[in-house]
Amino acid sequence: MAGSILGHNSIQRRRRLELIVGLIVLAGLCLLPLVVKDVYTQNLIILTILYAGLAQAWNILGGYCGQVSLGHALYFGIGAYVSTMLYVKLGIPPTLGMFAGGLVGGLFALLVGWPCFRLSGHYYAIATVVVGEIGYLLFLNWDFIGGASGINIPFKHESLVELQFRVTKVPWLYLVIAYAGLAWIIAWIIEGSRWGYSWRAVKDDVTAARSLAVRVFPSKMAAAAISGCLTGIGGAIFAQFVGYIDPDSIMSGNLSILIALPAVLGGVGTLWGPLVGSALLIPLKELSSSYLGSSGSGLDLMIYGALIVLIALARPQGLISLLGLFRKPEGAR
Amino acid sequence: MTAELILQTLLSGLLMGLIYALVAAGLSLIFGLMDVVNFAHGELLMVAMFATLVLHNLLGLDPLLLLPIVAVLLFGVGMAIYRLLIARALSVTFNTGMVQIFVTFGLAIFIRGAAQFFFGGEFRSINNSWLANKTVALAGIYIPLPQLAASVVCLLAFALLLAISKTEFGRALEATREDREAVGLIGIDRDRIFAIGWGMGAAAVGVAGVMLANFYYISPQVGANFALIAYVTVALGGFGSLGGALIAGIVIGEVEALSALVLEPSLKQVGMFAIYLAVLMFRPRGLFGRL
Amino acid sequence: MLQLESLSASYRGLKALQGISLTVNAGEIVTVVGANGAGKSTLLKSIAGQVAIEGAIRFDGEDISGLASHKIARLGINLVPEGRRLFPRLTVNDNLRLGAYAKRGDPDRFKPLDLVFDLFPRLGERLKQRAGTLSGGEQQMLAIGRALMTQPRLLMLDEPSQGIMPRLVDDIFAAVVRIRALGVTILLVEQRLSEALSIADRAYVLQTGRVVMSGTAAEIAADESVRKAYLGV
Amino acid sequence: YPLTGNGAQVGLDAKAAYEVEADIINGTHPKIPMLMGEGGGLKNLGGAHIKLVFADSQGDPQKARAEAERLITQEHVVAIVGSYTSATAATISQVTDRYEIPYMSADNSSPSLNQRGLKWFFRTSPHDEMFSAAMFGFFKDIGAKTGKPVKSVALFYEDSIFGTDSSNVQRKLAGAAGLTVAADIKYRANSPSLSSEAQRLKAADADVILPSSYTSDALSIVRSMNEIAYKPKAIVAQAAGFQESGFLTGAGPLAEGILSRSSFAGDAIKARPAIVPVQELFKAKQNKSLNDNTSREITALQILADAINRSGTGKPADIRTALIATDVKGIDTIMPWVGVKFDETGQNIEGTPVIQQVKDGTYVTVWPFDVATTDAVWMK
Amino acid sequence: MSHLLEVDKVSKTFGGVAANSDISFNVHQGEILGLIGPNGAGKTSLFNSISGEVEPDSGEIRLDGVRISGRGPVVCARLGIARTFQVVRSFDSMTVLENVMVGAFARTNSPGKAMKKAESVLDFAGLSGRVDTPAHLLSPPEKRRLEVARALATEPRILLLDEMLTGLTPTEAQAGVQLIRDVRASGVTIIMVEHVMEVLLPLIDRAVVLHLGKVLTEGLPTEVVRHPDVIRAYLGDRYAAA
Ligand SMILES: Nc1ncnc2c1ncn2[C@@H]1O[C@H](COP(=O)(O)OP(=O)(O)OP(=O)(O)O)[C@@H](O)[C@H]1O
Ligand SMILES: Nc1ncnc2c1ncn2[C@@H]1O[C@H](COP(=O)(O)OP(=O)(O)OP(=O)(O)O)[C@@H](O)[C@H]1O
Ligand SMILES: [Mg+2]
Ligand SMILES: [Mg+2]
Repeated sequence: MAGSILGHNSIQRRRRLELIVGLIVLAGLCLLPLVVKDVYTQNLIILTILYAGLAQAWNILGGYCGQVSLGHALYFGIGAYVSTMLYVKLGIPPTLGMFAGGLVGGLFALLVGWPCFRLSGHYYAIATVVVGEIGYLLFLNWDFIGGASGINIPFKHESLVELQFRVTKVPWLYLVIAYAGLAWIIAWIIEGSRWGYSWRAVKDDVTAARSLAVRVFPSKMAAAAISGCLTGIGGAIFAQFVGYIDPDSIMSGNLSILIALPAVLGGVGTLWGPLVGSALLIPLKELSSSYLGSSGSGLDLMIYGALIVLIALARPQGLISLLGLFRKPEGAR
Repeated sequence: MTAELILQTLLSGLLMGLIYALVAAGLSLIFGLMDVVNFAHGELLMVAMFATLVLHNLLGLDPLLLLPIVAVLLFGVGMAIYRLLIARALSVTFNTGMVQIFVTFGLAIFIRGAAQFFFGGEFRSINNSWLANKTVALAGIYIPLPQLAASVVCLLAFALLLAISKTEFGRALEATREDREAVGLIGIDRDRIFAIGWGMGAAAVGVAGVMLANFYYISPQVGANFALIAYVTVALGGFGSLGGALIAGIVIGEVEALSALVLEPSLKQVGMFAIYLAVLMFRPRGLFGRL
Repeated sequence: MLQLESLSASYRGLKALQGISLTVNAGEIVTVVGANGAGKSTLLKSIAGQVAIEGAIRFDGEDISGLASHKIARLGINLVPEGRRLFPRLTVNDNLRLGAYAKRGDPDRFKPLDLVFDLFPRLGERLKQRAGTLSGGEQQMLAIGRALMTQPRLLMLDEPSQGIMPRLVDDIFAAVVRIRALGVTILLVEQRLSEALSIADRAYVLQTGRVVMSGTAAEIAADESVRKAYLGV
Repeated sequence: YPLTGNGAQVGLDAKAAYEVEADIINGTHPKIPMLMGEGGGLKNLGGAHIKLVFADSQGDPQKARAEAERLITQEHVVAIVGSYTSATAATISQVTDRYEIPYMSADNSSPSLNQRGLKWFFRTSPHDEMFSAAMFGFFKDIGAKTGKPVKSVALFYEDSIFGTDSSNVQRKLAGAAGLTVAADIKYRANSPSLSSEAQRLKAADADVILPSSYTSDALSIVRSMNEIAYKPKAIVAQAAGFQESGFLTGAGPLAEGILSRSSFAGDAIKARPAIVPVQELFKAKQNKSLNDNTSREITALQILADAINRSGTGKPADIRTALIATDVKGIDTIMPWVGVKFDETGQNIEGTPVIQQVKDGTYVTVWPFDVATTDAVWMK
Repeated sequence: MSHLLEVDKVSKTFGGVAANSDISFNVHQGEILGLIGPNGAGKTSLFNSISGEVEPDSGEIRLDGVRISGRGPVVCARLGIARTFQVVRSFDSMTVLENVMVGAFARTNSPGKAMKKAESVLDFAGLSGRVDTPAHLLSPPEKRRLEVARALATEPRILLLDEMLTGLTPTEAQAGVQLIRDVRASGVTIIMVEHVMEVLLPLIDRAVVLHLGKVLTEGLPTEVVRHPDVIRAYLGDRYAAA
């Protein structure tokens, strides 16, 4: 019976179910501001959802397409700088600027992909780290964009278009929900489309994929563009949210890993993995450093590190596998 | 720019390059020969440096004398890491590659936290060793002794590792990487082989740590300064090639030194990374990579 | 020599073997027959210690169930696995010599090389070639040669003729007979039933993880239902 | 403060410094001859105690911002003191302005911070322009005194906000003073090797090297210079790493003779009698002497506590009013400053730095000559 | 008679090893061509050239008179060449249906159409009961069927089968043979490599024998197996008598 409502075969059924659950989750998130009033928790939720979106963006390239990029901070930083520069220098509001940031981020992802997609395995991973690092160093030394001093986004006046809010966090909450929702829905659409199939095929077996007329390089480039673009938008939002950007905080290699980590621990190449991963990891990281970090003992790092190890070992298929509902068919790899 | 300046720069590039190679040697073994990305490599280096410091303060022995002790210690650490974590990471059937990456990444954070916990964030140095701050002059060129010693040790370490990789054990290690299941069928205990491999890799890092402690400061973060360069060195040399790592280390040291001389020094790493990327464009498997 | 008692094995809850009991006597060639997915490979892998099992495996009267695979190999049980599982980037020579790795310290450990080159002269000609670039048949020879280097007492072969050209198929069966003549006990899994049954002493028939029939090779070969089910006649 | 990461030690020391000062304000003990030195809490608030809440910025602006918000909304602090790196100060100062909470910057020295039109930002310590001005003032005086004037300088600074800000001011001042900039070297922070950089310094061989570095690179560069047997005529550091105890012990003999600007003169115990007892308390806690940073932190909290006391209510707005009205004399602090008095940007205009020199492993004050405890060893 | 596929003087060497040298033969529309020869004769290498996986060093391969060699696997697949692999390659993170959909997307952009196509092909290949099984859980013969289904989903004109019947019991091989016949009946031309003569000979219309990278002989299966060189190099003694 359920079958007839949801679709005639298992794939369609699963996809419709996912969409419905997605909408429910979205609705649930939208109600959050009614429940959570304190600014600190709101902050935490905003970050978590932002990272869910970023991790989803990473997941498109790293998860579905299997290109483990450890240089996503580059696209993040570029998105942040583009929108911030547009705003600070030209007065273009970040609501527009973030799309420009996304565009440039996507372009750079293509630029990086062009040479790097010829590399395989660890060579690719290290090359992305290096590209990210080069970007970081260049930005650090580029005086026009503030160099190491970064850019301060001054608070001018309350404005929705310019994403300036004095103390309230609620608009931010909705903005990141929209962002993560966008990333999620893009992933959902792609998962069921030709591209999604191409990517997963490329990830599993390039030779076989090619023999089935999957154009490997363009597929990877498409994944990179979408992933870079979404990451860039995320960077732009983050810049405006924090109100200050400098290469150290938004372009470092650590950030690249932090973008990838929720997707990997949550469940790589799955629709829900990034969300679940961020929901656990980001609050844990923030809370432990807030409450344990102030002793300066390194205890928070120990706990955080140990947890990553434990999750990776105990749940190699990702935390998502704990949630039976969206589990891939038994024993899927 | 005088000839002397250039010569001096080339020399420090060479010495530094050999140090990079020494740091990369262990990584090359673990990364290249066993195909495991070890993101905790820099942290192992840091552990070795702290071990040197602690033993130096405790026993009053010169770091050079501590070399075997730290090497053995790190050998044990490497074996333990393999047995406790990596063996498990390898046995998961599910996206093994990523699990490895993030297990070692988590381990790195953990070790860094632990170092902070036990030693605090203070920068420490060993000043009263035999070699500390000593320099000899040769025809107007200055050769710092600690770096010179490290370079010699580097060459020795590579010779030793190369010799080991040519032994039957070396081939067993390679075979185990090729097919972890199948080696059991011919009576090879893969966990033992890999544990020893990790031990050797970590011991090599231990040696690097001792030599570095002679002239570099020690702090919980110090590993990060060398780790990225070590990855680039191994990838530039090509996975699976020890000789490649040695040559790549020298290339990177020279490129760094020269670009610091002619470019803005803050951009010297860009020069070194750019060379790496350029090489990869023409040789996607590094200079001498087989994998 | 080898005795299995109600052996069961499963992959992630899927039972691949259920209550297998089977005996191999010293000096025999025993063959296991069955359709695809019947569990033949699983059976051999269980004995070699590569699959988690329940039940008992006795080798020379000693229980070896649960032992790590390299320990079982050191006892003299050896498997030439399905798909050969060579070390493709190592040379033919290294592949062979690694077969004797467990016997380090034994001065005679490379002695079986003579036997291997005698059985498969082709390998002797290709010592420096990387195993991965050998053709299918040569790889199969190398896999058997590598197993012989461990000086096995029980040699298990999983479909040694798969992907082998007709001319070599006979060579391989001939080699199996010769190896037995040297005192090695053999447990053989083959899809070329008639050939396998013609060299075997005894046979077991496996169906969906259970032994459904056993007897001398001649009896099995003559059985009407076997001929129908597996020989397509 | 960064309690983890490369700057961790700085954060840990700062924590101790604040705790010491809070104990002085709250506790009962013999009177220490300085402002708020009687103990017993805040008199005007019925002896209320100062309660410190620490938060770890990890040197990350985002984190600093979130923690500042947490402190304000969750812990209901009435003011924030901090935060070492300029990047974190940038976001914290935004938060405090939005929430209208006074922000007392203890040790950020970036001149741009107080020029952003922030209403709730206060800084007791001098900033880089004042510091660098002091250095060049010192050059003039010492040149006149010893007859060995400075003709050229070499800038050597890390590629961070601190390094670039500091060098920008120095470049400007050098130009104004008619000195040649013989080398202008921006280097990569935390490099494994600074030997090429040392060679460039050697090639330039300026009269004075002006480094702006944190501890790690301070150690690296003096060692690298030693390796190529380069003994610069003089090094005058923009404090930071050069003032850290990790540098002094790590560099050992190599640190000897290095000059550094400082806002603190630990040896000026005659001019500032409060130093001795405070020093003792700090030593008991952290097993090291007060330095440039920790002393500034103590003073920042002291001034803030005084303002809270004078506000009479402990409400942020009243504290701000009290801060604006602050006029403390140098003698009431442990600092060698003229005093503490904020201008309209929140900057203390009476924070006058000193120049110190390493002698036998510790810093002694050599300039201004009236607070100096010894003569400078100048260009041997 | 028109030739659907022409292999014209194709050569390929791998670092000194001449895997194929100067190979020429034609394939007719609608036939089942057997490609046989000793291990290492160059059969798989030739498949790689035809399917575009590798570019021949010299020579040309034409489909309907259009050159396809050297134009890459994607173009070849678009033009109607599909293949299976000697060592089975499946997309292990996907289900059977999803695997086949990858193939179906070669002809359509619509997920709905691709799914319908995949379902009908799976039905044809006898895998309709396994659509939701993850590919890596299939048994070897099922995996080979999956490869065939996936290849068929690209709507090929020529299907290259590399040892697709290997490792099957004779009875199972019969079922595979039936599938191949059905495929041919649906209008797809087939080239197949196989070492099991008992299965192969009755199935094929014609055989091309490779040896040491060259064409040794070609002709009807019954002729070919009597060729003394073929017996000497490939079949061995037991066919000598037959
Ligand atoms: N690694 C594995 N994971 C999950 N299931 C497996 C695995 N290997 C085998 N199986 C399943 O176990 C059962 C027995 O497989 P096995 O390989 O032992 O059969 P077999 O008789 O050797 O078949 P074949 O003739 O194809 O080699 C099959 O249903 C198969 O699908
Ligand atoms: N990539 C390669 N590098 C080096 N040699 C190769 C390569 N590919 C194939 N060869 C060699 O080319 C020859 C032909 O190989 P091919 O795989 O085409 O044989 P085949 O006829 O398919 O054999 P089989 O029946 O055993 O599968 C072999 O000698 C093989 O070693
Ligand atoms: Mg089998
Ligand atoms: Mg082949």
